[in-house]
Amino acid sequence: MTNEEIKTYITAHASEATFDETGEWLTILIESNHLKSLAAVLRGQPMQLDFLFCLTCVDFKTHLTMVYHLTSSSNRNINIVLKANVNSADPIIETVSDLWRTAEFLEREVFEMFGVDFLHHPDLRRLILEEDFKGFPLRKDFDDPINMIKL
Amino acid sequence: MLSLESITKTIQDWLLTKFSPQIALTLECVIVILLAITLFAMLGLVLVLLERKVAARIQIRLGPNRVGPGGIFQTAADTLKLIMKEGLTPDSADKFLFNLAPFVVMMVAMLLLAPIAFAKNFQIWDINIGVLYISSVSSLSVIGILMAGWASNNKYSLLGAMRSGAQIVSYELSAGFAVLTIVVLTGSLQISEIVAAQENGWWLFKGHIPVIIAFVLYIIAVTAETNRAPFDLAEAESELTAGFHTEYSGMKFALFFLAEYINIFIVCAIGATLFLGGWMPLHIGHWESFNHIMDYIPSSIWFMGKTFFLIFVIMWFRWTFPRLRVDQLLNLEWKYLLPISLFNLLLVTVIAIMGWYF
Amino acid sequence: MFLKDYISDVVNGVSSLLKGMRKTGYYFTHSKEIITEQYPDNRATLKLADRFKGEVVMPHDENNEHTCTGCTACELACPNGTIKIITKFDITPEGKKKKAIDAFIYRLEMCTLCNLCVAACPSDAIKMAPNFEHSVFDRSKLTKILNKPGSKIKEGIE
Amino acid sequence: MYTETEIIKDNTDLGPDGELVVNMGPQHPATHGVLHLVVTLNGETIKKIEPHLGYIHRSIEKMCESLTYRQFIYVTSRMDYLSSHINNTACALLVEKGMQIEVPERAKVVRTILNELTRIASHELWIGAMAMDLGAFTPFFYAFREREMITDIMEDTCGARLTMNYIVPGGLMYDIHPDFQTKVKAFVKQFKEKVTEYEDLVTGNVIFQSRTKGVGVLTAEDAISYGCTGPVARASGVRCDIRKIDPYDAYDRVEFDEVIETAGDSFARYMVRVKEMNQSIRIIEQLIDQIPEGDFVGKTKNVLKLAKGEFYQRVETARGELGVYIVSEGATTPHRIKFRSPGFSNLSVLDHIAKGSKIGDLMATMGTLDLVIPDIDR
Repeated sequence: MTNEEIKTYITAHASEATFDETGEWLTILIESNHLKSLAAVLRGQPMQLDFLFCLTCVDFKTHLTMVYHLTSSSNRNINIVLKANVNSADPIIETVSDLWRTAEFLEREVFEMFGVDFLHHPDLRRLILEEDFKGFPLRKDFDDPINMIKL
Repeated sequence: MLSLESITKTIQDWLLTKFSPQIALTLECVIVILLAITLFAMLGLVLVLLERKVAARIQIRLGPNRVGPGGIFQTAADTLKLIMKEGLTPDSADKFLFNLAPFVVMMVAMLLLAPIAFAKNFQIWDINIGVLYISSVSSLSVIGILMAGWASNNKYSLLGAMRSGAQIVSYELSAGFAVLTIVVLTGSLQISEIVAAQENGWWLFKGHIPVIIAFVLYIIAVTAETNRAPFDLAEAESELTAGFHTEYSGMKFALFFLAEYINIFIVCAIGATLFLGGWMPLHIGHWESFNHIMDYIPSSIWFMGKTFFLIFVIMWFRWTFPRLRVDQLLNLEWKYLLPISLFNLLLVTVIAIMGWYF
Repeated sequence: MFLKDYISDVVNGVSSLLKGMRKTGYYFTHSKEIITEQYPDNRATLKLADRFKGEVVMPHDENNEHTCTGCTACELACPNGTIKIITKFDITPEGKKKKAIDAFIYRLEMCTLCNLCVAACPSDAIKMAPNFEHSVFDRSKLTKILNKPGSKIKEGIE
Repeated sequence: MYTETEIIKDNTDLGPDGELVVNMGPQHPATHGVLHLVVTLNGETIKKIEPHLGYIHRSIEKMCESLTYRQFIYVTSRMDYLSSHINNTACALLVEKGMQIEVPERAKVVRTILNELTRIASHELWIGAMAMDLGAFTPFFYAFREREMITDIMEDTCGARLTMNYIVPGGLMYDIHPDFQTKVKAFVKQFKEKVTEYEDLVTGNVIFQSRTKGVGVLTAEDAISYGCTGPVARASGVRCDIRKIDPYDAYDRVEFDEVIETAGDSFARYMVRVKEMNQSIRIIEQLIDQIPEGDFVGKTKNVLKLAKGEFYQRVETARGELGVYIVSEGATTPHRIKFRSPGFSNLSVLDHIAKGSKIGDLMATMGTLDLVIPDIDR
């Protein structure tokens, strides 16, 4: 599948998706409330992007962006980056852990590091941080009182 | 020649000339107790050092080499350290049982010492049901371990104790059957008679293949019974941290540690007695001169040599094999060792009845 | 059939165990295979790799001169603030002011021995030394001043 | 936020259905570091495993946001410390890709050799630790004897034994040691002789086989769904070797096989790693005499700046696929950096494959997943 074919295929299923080809891989930008349906399309036939090899979040100060790196285990040359913006104040997005099981842990990590709330996540609890930890460490506005480099 | 036999005789005669028979008996008991305790302490020190040295050599290391020449005082130093350490008792433990358990384990090990013939006519108690006594008393050690595991109020300890219970109870069977083969061949339960029956050759050589099989089964079963690797499930370091003695420290831990090594010594001594002729020197058929030379080596050295050889074999096992899983351990016993030893016992009985052994 | 499998199971199992015992038995009887290095005893003969990154040192020549110009390239290159350079102004014989280092402060306890400072140094003033016995009783002793007292910069180094 | 089964404060507490809840770790002989597993047991049988992470979390991702593109590489050595060279390579490759830095051939070949040596060293350590988890103490020392030769080579060339920081954007920090080739050849020779010892002591051993065969079975579908990579996924028959899919450095010019097993159990994972060591030796043998002459580092600017955009680089570490994802705003430091660590995904599958097995099996499963805790926590 070439990028053009992928684009037409995705546009057919999710008309609001926009594309960005400046990077190494094809990047799809989608509204956060349409993310789940598009993810399901990508996961299913004929794309079969069954391997979510990276899930993370980026803080752009104005908003957070969820980034999903997808590939297919049968054809590792197809790599697609799926992005969805969520607002920083009240970040809510649908979970993808039912499509890719690995997302369960990765979303838990994003949940505690960025405070993104994943709807319908089976077990959304803190994985790394302590129970009483305040703040979201990987957000840009988080300032660690003990910073070895700044000391 | 100055042998252990003559020393004991001299002492006994001297005591009887000085005191009345009752007091002499009491004094003899005291001497024996003191000797037994000394032997225990010495064995503990020597065996732990031996184990560490054997492990080091197998693992291409040097082993203890700092305290004393070649590290021979290492275990003494360790013991000193353990004595000086505080013996902690966990808050939520059953304090009475917790403190009792190491002593139970230790006492069982001590009781087993009684019928062992260390040299010619050098035996604490030549009981006529010696073998039966050994197999019944040795199964008591599980009580101490279960006690320790339960009283610690620690989940790892409990798991370890449960494993140990299942293990010792099962392996007692095949150890018993292996011992029975010799009883069948000798026709006696008395240790001194079993040794005497091997004057013209050890049972291992006289008894054909069935006795060799019984010997192998015995070694496997007692390795399991003493909770040694590859059957060290009760303390399985990588699974249960330290198993039943997780909560023990200081001298109470040292007692468990000591008891483990004493138990190894005892089962190996019994193995040497039953299969390798105890204190009997190596005699080969009609090589009169060879047999004569062998007789010059004191019987106590023969006994100790055989025992330590078996101990070495058990240590060799430990540093070579991975640990079994708990269900595989029971599988091994119930599906392999037990049927084989039952069949083997039958075979030995046939051999004994037909008189096919040498 | 079952009996055959059973017996072959036992035989294979035992033979695999014996194989392992032969290997360990070989090492038990061959003491020349022992690889232990008795560290504090072999200190005299112990030779570390010449590139070993143990700590940052500043080599001084026989005239107590070093080549550090105090350009702070190493301070900038250091990822965790290990190096701090305090500069002063020397008066050269011609009466000009010249920048020189007053103290090259190196905090070993924060150093990750990444070699970035050495790579960044334009005048090869610092290098990594193969010293590894760094334990001291007081943490403050790990903060070192690398330029020796009274040392000065070598002629011709800008 | 925690439910009551998670952290059992009083040792006498039981789970909701009266199960035994055991805190395995953070100090436990078999978790190799500070992994904390809350294991719910029914007798000896495992009902549930919950990992609790963070005991060694240093927030490397946050730290890297304030480090320049030259500096951030040294931190990654401390992630998966057993494949620090490979981690460094990943970061260097990403910076090179982002700035279009030409890497000299010599550097590429040396990097490949060092990466493969690192892989062997990592697998050697793993084989020893894994045998130790299963109760065999001796293979550990035999494995370390060979590993010691590799660390000696590393010490000679890179100046460090574990956290090398030898690979920089553009090539290498300094040239290889003059003895490098002879020492590597000596290692290859000794390794080939001694690798049979593992066969005798571990692979062929009936106890080891019965402990690992059919234990912790991971199907190919689950391996993909859980994002497993590296030997864990390859043991389930998933082709995922980045060295084949997306060759970097000199991997496109060497011949080697991607080791695939299909059983998916602990023994298959073990076999994959043992065979992988032999493949690494094959790669080293092909390259060791072919190190081209020339520069060891390419021309780079003094201050490295990545263009605005996003960059992703993946490499195959000893544990699986390591991804480095950088969002750059055009400054000298990354805006956001994410390390996709193989251990994290491999750990997430533990509950799934160890459920229903015995405690002893957990050690085999955990051992063959080859978890390095700093890699999981980062």
